[in-house]
Amino acid sequence: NYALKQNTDETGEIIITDSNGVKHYFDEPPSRVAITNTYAGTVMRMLDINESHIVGVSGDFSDEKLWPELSKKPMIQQSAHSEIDFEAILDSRADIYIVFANNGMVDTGGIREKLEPVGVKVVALDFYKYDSLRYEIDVLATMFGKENQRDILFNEFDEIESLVESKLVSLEDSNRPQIVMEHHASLTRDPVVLTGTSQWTDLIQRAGGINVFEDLPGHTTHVDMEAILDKNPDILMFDGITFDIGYNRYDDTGTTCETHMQHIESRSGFEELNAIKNDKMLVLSGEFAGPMMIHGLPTLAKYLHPDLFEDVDSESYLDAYFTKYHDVERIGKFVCTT
Amino acid sequence: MKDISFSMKSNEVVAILGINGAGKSTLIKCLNRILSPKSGDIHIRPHWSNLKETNLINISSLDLVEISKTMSYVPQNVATSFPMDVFDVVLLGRKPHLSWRISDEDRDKVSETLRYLNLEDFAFRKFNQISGGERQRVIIAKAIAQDPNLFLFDEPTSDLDLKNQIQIMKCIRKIIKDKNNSKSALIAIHDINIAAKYSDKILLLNNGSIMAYGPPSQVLTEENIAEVFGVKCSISSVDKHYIRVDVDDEI
Amino acid sequence: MKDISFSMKSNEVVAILGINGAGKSTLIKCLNRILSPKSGDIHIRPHWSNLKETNLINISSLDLVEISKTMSYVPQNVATSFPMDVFDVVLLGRKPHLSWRISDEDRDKVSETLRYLNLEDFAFRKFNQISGGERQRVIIAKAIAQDPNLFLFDEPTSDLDLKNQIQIMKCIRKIIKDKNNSKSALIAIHDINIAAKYSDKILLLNNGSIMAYGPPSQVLTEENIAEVFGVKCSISSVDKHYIRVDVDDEI
Amino acid sequence: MDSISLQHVEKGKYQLLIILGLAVFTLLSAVFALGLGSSSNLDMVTSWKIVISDTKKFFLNIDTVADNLWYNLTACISSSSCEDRSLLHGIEREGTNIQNAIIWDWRFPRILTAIVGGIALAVAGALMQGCLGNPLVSPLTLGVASGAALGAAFAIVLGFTILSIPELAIVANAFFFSLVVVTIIIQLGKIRSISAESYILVGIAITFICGAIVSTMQYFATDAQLSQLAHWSFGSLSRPSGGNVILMGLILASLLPTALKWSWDLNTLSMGGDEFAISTGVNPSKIRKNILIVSALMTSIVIAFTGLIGFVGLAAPHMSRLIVGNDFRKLIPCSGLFGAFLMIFADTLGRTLFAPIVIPVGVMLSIIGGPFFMYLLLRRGGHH
Amino acid sequence: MDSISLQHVEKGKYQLLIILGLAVFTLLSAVFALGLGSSSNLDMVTSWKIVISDTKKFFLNIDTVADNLWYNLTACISSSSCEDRSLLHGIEREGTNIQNAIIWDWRFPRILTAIVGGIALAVAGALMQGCLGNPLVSPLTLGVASGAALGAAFAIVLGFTILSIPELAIVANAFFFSLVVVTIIIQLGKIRSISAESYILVGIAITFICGAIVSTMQYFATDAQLSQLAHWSFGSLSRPSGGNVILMGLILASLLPTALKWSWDLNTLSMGGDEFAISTGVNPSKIRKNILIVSALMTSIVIAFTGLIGFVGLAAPHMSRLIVGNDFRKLIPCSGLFGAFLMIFADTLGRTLFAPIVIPVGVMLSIIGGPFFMYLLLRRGGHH
Ligand SMILES: Nc1ncnc2c1ncn2[C@@H]1O[C@H](COP(=O)(O)OP(=O)(O)OP(=O)(O)O)[C@@H](O)[C@H]1O
Ligand SMILES: Nc1ncnc2c1ncn2[C@@H]1O[C@H](COP(=O)(O)OP(=O)(O)OP(=O)(O)O)[C@@H](O)[C@H]1O
Ligand SMILES: [Mg+2]
Ligand SMILES: [Mg+2]
Repeated sequence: NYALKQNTDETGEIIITDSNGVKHYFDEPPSRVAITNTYAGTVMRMLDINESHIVGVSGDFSDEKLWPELSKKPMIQQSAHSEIDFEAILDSRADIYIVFANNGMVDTGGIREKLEPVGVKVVALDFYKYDSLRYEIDVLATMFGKENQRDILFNEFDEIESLVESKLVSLEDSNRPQIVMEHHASLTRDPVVLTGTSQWTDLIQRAGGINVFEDLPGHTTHVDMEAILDKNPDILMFDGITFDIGYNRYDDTGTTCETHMQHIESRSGFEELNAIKNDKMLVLSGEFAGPMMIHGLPTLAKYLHPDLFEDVDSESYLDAYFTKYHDVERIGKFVCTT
Repeated sequence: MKDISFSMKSNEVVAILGINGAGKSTLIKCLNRILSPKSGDIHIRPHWSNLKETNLINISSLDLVEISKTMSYVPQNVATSFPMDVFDVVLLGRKPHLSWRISDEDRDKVSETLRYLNLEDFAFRKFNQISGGERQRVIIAKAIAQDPNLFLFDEPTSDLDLKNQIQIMKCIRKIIKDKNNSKSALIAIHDINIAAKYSDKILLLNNGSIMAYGPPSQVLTEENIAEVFGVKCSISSVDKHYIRVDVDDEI
Repeated sequence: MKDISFSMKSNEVVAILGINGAGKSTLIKCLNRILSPKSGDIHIRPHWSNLKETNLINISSLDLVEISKTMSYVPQNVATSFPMDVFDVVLLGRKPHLSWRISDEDRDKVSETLRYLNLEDFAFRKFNQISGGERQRVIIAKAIAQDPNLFLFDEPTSDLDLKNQIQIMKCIRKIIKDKNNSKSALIAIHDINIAAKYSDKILLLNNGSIMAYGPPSQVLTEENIAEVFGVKCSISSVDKHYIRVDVDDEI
Repeated sequence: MDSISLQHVEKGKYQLLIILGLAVFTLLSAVFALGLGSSSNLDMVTSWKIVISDTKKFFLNIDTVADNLWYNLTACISSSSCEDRSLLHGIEREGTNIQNAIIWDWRFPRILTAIVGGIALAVAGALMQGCLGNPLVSPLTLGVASGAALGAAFAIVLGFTILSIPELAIVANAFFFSLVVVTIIIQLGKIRSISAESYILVGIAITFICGAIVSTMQYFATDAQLSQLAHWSFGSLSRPSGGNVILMGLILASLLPTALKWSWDLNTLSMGGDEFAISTGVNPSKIRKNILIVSALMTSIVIAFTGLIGFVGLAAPHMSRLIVGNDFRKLIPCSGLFGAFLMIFADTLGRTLFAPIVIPVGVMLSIIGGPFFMYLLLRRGGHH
Repeated sequence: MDSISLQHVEKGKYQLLIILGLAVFTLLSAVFALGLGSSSNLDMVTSWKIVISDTKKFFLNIDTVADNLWYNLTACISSSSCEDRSLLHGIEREGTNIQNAIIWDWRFPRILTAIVGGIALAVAGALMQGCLGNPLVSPLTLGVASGAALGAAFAIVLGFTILSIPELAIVANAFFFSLVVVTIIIQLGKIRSISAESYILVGIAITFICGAIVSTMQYFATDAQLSQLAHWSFGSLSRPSGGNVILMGLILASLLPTALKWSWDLNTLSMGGDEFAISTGVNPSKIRKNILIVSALMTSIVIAFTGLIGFVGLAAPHMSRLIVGNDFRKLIPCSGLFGAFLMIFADTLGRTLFAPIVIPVGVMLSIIGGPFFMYLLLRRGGHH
C-alpha cells in the first residue's frame, strides 16, 4: 500500500520528493541536519542514522532521558511550531532543515521561500499520518542511504500489521465496535470529534473498529451532543495530550484521566449509552499518533477485541519500540481506561 | 475671579452684565456644579429652604439631582445631532422629579409649558431639525418644566427674534413674580435694554469682581457703562421702572 | 421657501431680518452649499467676477474650494472640544488660498486680523478654552482672514458685549466699504437696531418669501415690523442714515 | 389630559406594542427551537408532547418538584458526592430517559442560554455604545473579553483558580478577572479625566497589556493548555447546564431594571453632552462608571460560560436603532429582544442545518446577521 | 514680520525640531538593530564593518550594481528559472557569504519592513481616526483586514489568485481584495449618507459578512490550507524580501505627501465638523472617501506581506497625540516615526532577547507598547 518513488540515479545523485511534492537533489547523504520535531528524531533513530549529523534542534528535545545527546545540541528555535530564527539556522550551517509538511501550526511554504535561496534544503515530512508514514520513512532512508535499515523496519511493520489483520479477517462488520473519538478540548465546549481525515480514524479501522463520525468533513469538527446520544457508541475514545500521559509522564496527580471520565459520565443522558454502561472509555497517549502508530496498533486492537487478542502481548510491542529504537526502558503511562 | 458674594431674594430677576470673558458663564456654571472652582468653595443659602439665615451650604456637598431639582440651567449653546422629539426634550426637565414612571401630570406640565412658549406645533418635531431660535426656546421650555427655585439662564435671548425675546422674558418674569412660589432667576445677558427692562437687579461684573449690584437705574449709570464696556451712552428714563440705554458711539 | 431673488452690489452690507424659523440660516447655508435645496436650483451672478450681466451660475456647479475663496461663513453656533490654537483657527481661513506652504504673508494677514479684532492676547490660547463671545470673534476673524468677496454672517453679534458688537460691525463695514475691493456682506441678525445702523439694505423675510428689500428707512416701517414680528414699535430717525426702532410692547 | 400629552401617550403605546410583539415572537421561536434537533428518534411533535406533558406535570406536582430541589440543595451541601436528582424525579414521564435528557438537559439550557446571552450582550452593547457615544464599542471592548481571557489563562496555564469546583474553575476565573480588569479601567479612567474618550483610551491600553500577559503565559503553556485556551475562547452555547443558565438568568433579571432605568440618563447624555446632563441632574461620570460596571457584569457572566460572541453585542443595538430609532427607552428593550432572537435563530440553524455538525454560533450569527444588518442599513439610507 | 507671526513661526520650528529629532533617533535605532542578532560569528562591530564596506562598494561600483539589477530584471522576465544575482555580484566583499546573507537578506529587509510598516500603519491609523473622529478606529477596522483575510482565503482555499507568481499570489490577493472591500464600503457608505458614522456602520456589516465567507471557506479547507491561512494572518516581519520591501517603501513614499497635506483638512474637520469644513473649502465627503482609500492602500500593501499587526495602527497615533498634541500637522509625521520606532524596537527585542527563540512582533509590541501607552495616558492625566 505504499510506493517507493525515491531513487538514486546512475551518477550516484540522490533524488527525493518530500511530502509537499518538492524534489531535492543530493550528491551525497547530508551531513548537517537541523530538525525541530521529535517525530523526525524518532524516525532517524528507527533508521539508525547517526545523531552526530544533527547540528541543530528545537526545545522539544529537552527531555534528557529520551534524548541524552540531542538535548545538548545547539537550539535553533523554541519548538517545532514556533517562529523561526533564520540567523540561528544559518549559524548552525545546516544543509537541510526537516520540517512538518502539513501541520496546522507550521508555515512550511514560507520557510522554504526563505531558506532555499541561501542553500538550506527544506525537507517537509510529517511522520504522523498513517497513509504517508512509510513513504516518508523511505524518503529519509534514501536520503541517508539507509535502505537496508528501511527494509528491516518495514518488515517489522508488516509483521505487526499482518498479525492484527489475521486476527480480524473473520470479524463480522456487526462485531466492529462503534466508536466516538473526542478531541481533548471537548471539556470546554460543544463536543469536538475526530473525523475521517484524522490519523486516528485509520488506526481505529485497522484495529477493527468504526469511527461513527468518519464521514464528517474536516479533521476535527463540532457536533451536537444529541448526535452522540443518538449514535449510542460502544466505545468512547479520547486523544491524550490533555492528560499528561506518555513517555516518562505518569499523570502525576493520578486523577486527570479519572476526573475527565467522570465528567463525561455525568453528562446528561450518557448513562444510557452502551459505552458508559459497559465502562468502555479509553484515552491513548500522543505517541500512538506518531511514528509509534504501528507498534501501538495491537494495544488498540486488543482493547477493542479482547477475546480475539487474548494471546497477544500488546505491551511487548510498545516495550520493543522504546528499547529497540530509543534504547531506553519504557517508562510512563500510555493508556487510561475505565 | 474671587470673593464674589451677593444675595437674591425670591421672586427676583437678577441680570448679570459684563464684557466678553468677564466670567458670567463661569459664575453660572459654578453655581450649577458644572464647573468646580480650582480653589475656594462656593456657598449658598437658598432662599427657598427654611434654613436659618446663618446656615451656608457648600455647593460641592450637594448631590447633582438635588441641585437639578432646585436650579435649572439654559446654556449659551446647545449643539446636538441627536434626533429627539421636542416633547421628550422638554420632558427631560421633569427627570429630576420622577423616579420611574412618567405620570400624566408630568406630561401635562410639559404640554402646558410648550403651549406657554408657543411651541405646540413643534412638539413632535425632532430637536436637531429646528432652527436656532426654536431650539433656544425648547431649551428654555425644558428649564421651565424643570420647575426649579432658581433659574440660571446664559444668554436666553440670543438667537430669538424681536417678539420671542419679549415673550420669553415676559414668561420668565411672570413665573418668577408668582408670589405662590419662591422662585428667582439669574440671567447672563448682553442686551442691556432687555436687562434693564426685565430685571429687578443687575449684577455688573468687572475685572473678576462685582462692580455694582442693585436696581437697574442705580447700576446702569453712564459712568459704570463707560468704565465696564468702554462705550459712551446716554440713558433716558422711560417710566419709573424702566430706563433705556442708547449707545451713542457713532457709525 | 420659494422664488427668492435679490441683488446686492459690491461694497454693500445687507441684513436679513425675519422671525425665528423664517429661513434666514437656510438661505445663507444654501448660498454656501452647506445645504442643497431639495428641489430647484440656486443661481448667482457674482458682482466680483467680470461675467456678463446675463450669465447666471448654478451654485451646485461650483467647486467647494471655489466657493470658499469667494464666500466666508460665520455659523450661528460653533461647538467644539478640539483644542486648537486661536492663531491656527484663524489661519484656517487662509486655507482656500494656499496649496502647500504657509507663507509669511498668510501669517501676517492672520496677525493683522487678530489685532484688528483685539484678539492679540488670545492668539495662543486654545479655542475650546475661551468664552462664548471670544469664540464668536475668533470665528469672525477667521472669516475675515479668508478674504472673500461675500461675507455670510449668521448672527455675528450674538454673544458679544456692547462694545464688541459695535466694534465688530464697524470692522465689517470698514472692510466692505473699502472701494479698492469689491466685497459685500449678508448678515442674518435679530437686533433690529444694529441692522438699521450698520446695513445698507435690509431683506425682510416673511412666510418663505421676500416681504421687502431696500434701505433700512424704507423697509423698517412700523407696519412691516408689526406684520412680520407681531410687535408694536415706534421708529425715530436719528440722523439721515440711521433710524432707531423702539419696541413699545410694555412690560 | 392635554391633547399634546395624549398624542405623546399614543406614541408610547405604539412603541410598547412593537416591543411586546418582538417579545412574543422571540418566545415563539424559542418554543419552535425546542422541537428541532439532530436526534433521529425525536421528531418535533414528540418533542412538543414531552415538553407540554412535563410542563403540566411540573405544575401539577409542584410539591414533589420542591422536594427534589430541596434534596439537591441539601445533599449537595452536606456531601461531596452529590448526585443531582432531576426535578421530576419520582414522577412517571412521557418520553424515554434519553429523550428527556435531550430535551431538558441539552436543548432547554442551550435555548435559555441563547435568550439570556442574547439579551445580556445586546443590552450591554446598547448601554456601552450609549454611554461612551461610540458606535464601535461593544461589550467585548473595554477589557471584559481580555480580562476573561486572562482569567481563563490563569486557570488553564498556571492552575490558579479562585473557585475550586473543577467544572466551574475556568468560568469563575474568567468572570472574576474580567470584573477586576474593568474595575481597573474604571479607576484609571477616572484618574485621567471622566470623559468617555478617557475610558476608551485606558481600555485600549489595558486590553493590550492583558493580551501581552496572556501571550507570555502561552509561551510557557503546553500544547494541551494552548488548545484548551483556544477552545475556551471559542463561542458556543452548549456549555452552561440548566442550573448555570438559571443563575445567569436571575443575575441578568436583577440587573435589567437598572439598565432600563438608565435610558433616561442616556437620552440626556446623548442629547446635550456632559453639561446638559449635569444641569438635568445626571452625573455623567457616575453614570458612565455605573453603566460600565453593570454592562461588564452582564457581559462577563455570559462570556465566562459561552466564550467570546462578538456579533450580538456590537450589531444588535445598531440594528435595533435602525428599526426603532435612537430613543434609549425603546432601544434598550428592543436590542435585548432582538439579540435574543438572533441568538436563538443562529444557534438553532447552526445545529440543525448540517446536523450532526454544529456550526459555531458566532459564524452563524455573521452569516445570517451580517447581510441582514447591511439590508437594514441600506434600506434606511434609501429614504434618507 | 508681525510679532504674533514670529511667535507662530517659532512654535512651528520647535515642533519641526521634535519631529526631526524623532526621525534621527529612529534611524539610529535602525542602524543599531542592523548589528544585533543571534548569530554567534557576527558581532556588532563586524556587522557594522560589513554594512559600511558594502555600502561604500555599492556607491563606488554603482555601474556594476546597475548591471546586476538589469540582469535580474531582464533574466527574470525572459526566463522562468530566474536566478537573482545579488546586487554586488562580481565584487569582492568584506564578509563571508553567510555573513552577507544574514545582514543583507535577513536583517536588512526585516528592519526596513519594520520602518515602512510602522510608518504606513501608524499614519493610516492617524488619518482614519481623524477623518472618522473615532478613537477606536484602526487601519484594520473598516474592512482592510477582513478583505485581506478574504483574499488570502480565496488564494489558499479556492486557489483563485489574481497574480500567477506563486510567491506573491497570496500577497497579491490579500492586497487586491482588501482594496475591493474598502471600495465597496465606501460606495455603500455614500449611498447611505456621507457621515463618518455611516462608513463605520457599513464597515462593521461588511466585516461580519467577510468573516462569514472566510469561516464558510474554512469549513471546506484541508489542514494544510487552514494552517497556511492561520500563518498568513499572524503578524511577522520576516516575510518580505528586500525587493518586496523596497517596492512597499516606494508606494508608501508616493502616498505620504498626500497624507501630510490632508493634515489641514483634518484639522478643519475636527475643529468644527462638516459645516465648518465646507465653509473653509473642505469637502467632508470627498476627504473622507480619499482618506479611506489612501489609508486602505497603505495598510493593505503592508499587511498583505506582514499579516495582521494591530497595535501600531491603533495605539501609535494615540501615543503621539499624548506627546505632541492634536494638531494633525505634527500628529501625522510623529505617528509615522513613532510607529516605525516602536516596530524596530519591538521586533529587534523580540528576535534577540531570548535568541534563538523569536517572540512574535505583535506580542512584543503589546508587551512594550501597552505599559508605555498606559504611562503616557496617566502622566497626562496627572496635570490635566
Ligand atoms: N435640519 C432640518 N430639517 C428640517 N427642517 C429644518 C431643519 N433645520 C431647520 N428646519 C426648519 O426650517 C425652517 C427655517 O429654519 P432656519 O434655521 O433657516 O430659520 P432661521 O430663520 O435661521 O431661524 P432662527 O432665527 O431661529 O435662527 C424652520 O421652520 C425650521 O424648523
Ligand atoms: N475651558 C476654559 N479653560 C480656561 N479658561 C477658560 C475656559 N473657558 C473660559 N475661560 C476663560 O475664563 C474667562 C471667563 O469666561 P466666561 O465664559 O465665564 O466668560 P463670559 O462672561 O461668559 O463671556 P461671554 O460673554 O463671552 O460668554 C475668560 O477669560 C475665558 O477666556
Ligand atoms: Mg458666556
Ligand atoms: Mg438661524
